[in-house]
Amino acid sequence: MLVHVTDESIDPGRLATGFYSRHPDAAVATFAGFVRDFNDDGHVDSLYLECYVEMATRVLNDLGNAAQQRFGLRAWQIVHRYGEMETEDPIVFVATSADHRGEAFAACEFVMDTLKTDAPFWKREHSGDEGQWVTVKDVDKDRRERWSTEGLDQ
Amino acid sequence: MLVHVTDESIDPGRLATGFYSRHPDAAVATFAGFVRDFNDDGHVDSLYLECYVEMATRVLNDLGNAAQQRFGLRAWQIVHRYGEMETEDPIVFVATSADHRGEAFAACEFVMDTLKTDAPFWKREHSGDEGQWVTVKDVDKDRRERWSTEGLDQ
Amino acid sequence: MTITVKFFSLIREAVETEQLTLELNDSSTTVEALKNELGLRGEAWNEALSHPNLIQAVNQRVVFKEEVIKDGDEVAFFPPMTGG
Amino acid sequence: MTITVKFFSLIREAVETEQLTLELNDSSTTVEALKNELGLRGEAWNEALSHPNLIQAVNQRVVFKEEVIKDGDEVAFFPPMTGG
Repeated sequence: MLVHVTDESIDPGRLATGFYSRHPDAAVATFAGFVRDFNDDGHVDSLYLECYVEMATRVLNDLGNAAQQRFGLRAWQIVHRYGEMETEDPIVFVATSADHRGEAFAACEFVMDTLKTDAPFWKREHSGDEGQWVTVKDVDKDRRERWSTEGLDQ
Repeated sequence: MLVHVTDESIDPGRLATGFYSRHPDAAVATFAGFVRDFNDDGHVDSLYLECYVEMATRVLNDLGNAAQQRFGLRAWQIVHRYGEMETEDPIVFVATSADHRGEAFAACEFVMDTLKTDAPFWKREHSGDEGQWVTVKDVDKDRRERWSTEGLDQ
Repeated sequence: MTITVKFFSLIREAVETEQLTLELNDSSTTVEALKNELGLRGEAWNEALSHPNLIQAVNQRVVFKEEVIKDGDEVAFFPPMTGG
Repeated sequence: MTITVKFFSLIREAVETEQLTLELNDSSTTVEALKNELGLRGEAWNEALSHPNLIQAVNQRVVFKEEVIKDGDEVAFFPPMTGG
């Protein structure tokens, strides 16, 4: 299962273990994201991550295939949680494998930077009785933009 | 155990699982390297990785601390195997965690690029009856050099 | 023609609707025309759908507002994504 | 003074030695002087220790050949590293 979008809890350790055993390639990079307990305004208790599931699955599949082509990956996997989550719950897991570490790292970072702005998920952070939709950060737009610029050179 | 240099087999899946459970931080990057079954000259059957153990432990500790300082890591771990290995055996595992993914990715790549040229390990590849010490690749020197250059700007 | 329209996040909250099934007399329309028509449902609709950062998708692909909508299509409106 | 000298990889193979314990009359020396002295052990030693890419460490830190060696130090000679 290359892409899995689910409202059940995900287990990055189990996912990494499975990926390593299926793909013991020369270079394997992974990224795991967990719900943070803080934002720019203070403490965060919990997170609601809304998802357009059918579109997310399609976008993440396209993204993995684009990464595979662009960086010559041997294998990749993208798993994304949605729904209600507590702090320290895993949200996302990405794994990429290649013959050389430069490609594995770049592909993993490309997938994360791109899914942040292109996959249909929306975060709402809760602190006490207050809830607030997260707005797009400039740093995320900039990180996404890097890959477009670099793409022109290739 | 932040640094572990060992001639026993290592288990990246178990290491990742442990790291995630101790450090469920917003952004966790990992790298795992496995013995490749090919080199520029053809097929490789097995690998002997010689190690100056006391120095390797010291260099990897210094490297992890440097990465922590430079990228503001919350946590890190470096595990490196040495001795006789078969193809697809895990050689190295690095994990880095931070508040933001840019720092986690950069630190993980910095550690890998630097340990390649600075930690006292030497690879000897075997194919049939032939054995040959691996020489330093220009790409590895270049990747190491990036971090020195970037360092001047910071 | 019959189309499905979905709303997410802030937009869903503003129009208090997750999903609509619309029967339209035309055999095709555009995303822009659909937005204008939905905007007639009230000020909340008009405001939400005229937000400059609004993103629209047809059949799960992000499109420009000139995109043509045909029978059976799934259209969605939402704010910029914030996943990962 | 007494020092330990270690050899790794290609250098270890060339001098057919993993480790030496040396008793020296001087109370200190330099890496360069030690290399010259070890080079007297034969052509294999001389050649291995004069290789332009040779790396030397004192007490597990890479040093220049001008580094001073003192009693109890651990010196090592090896080619460029290829781990990871």
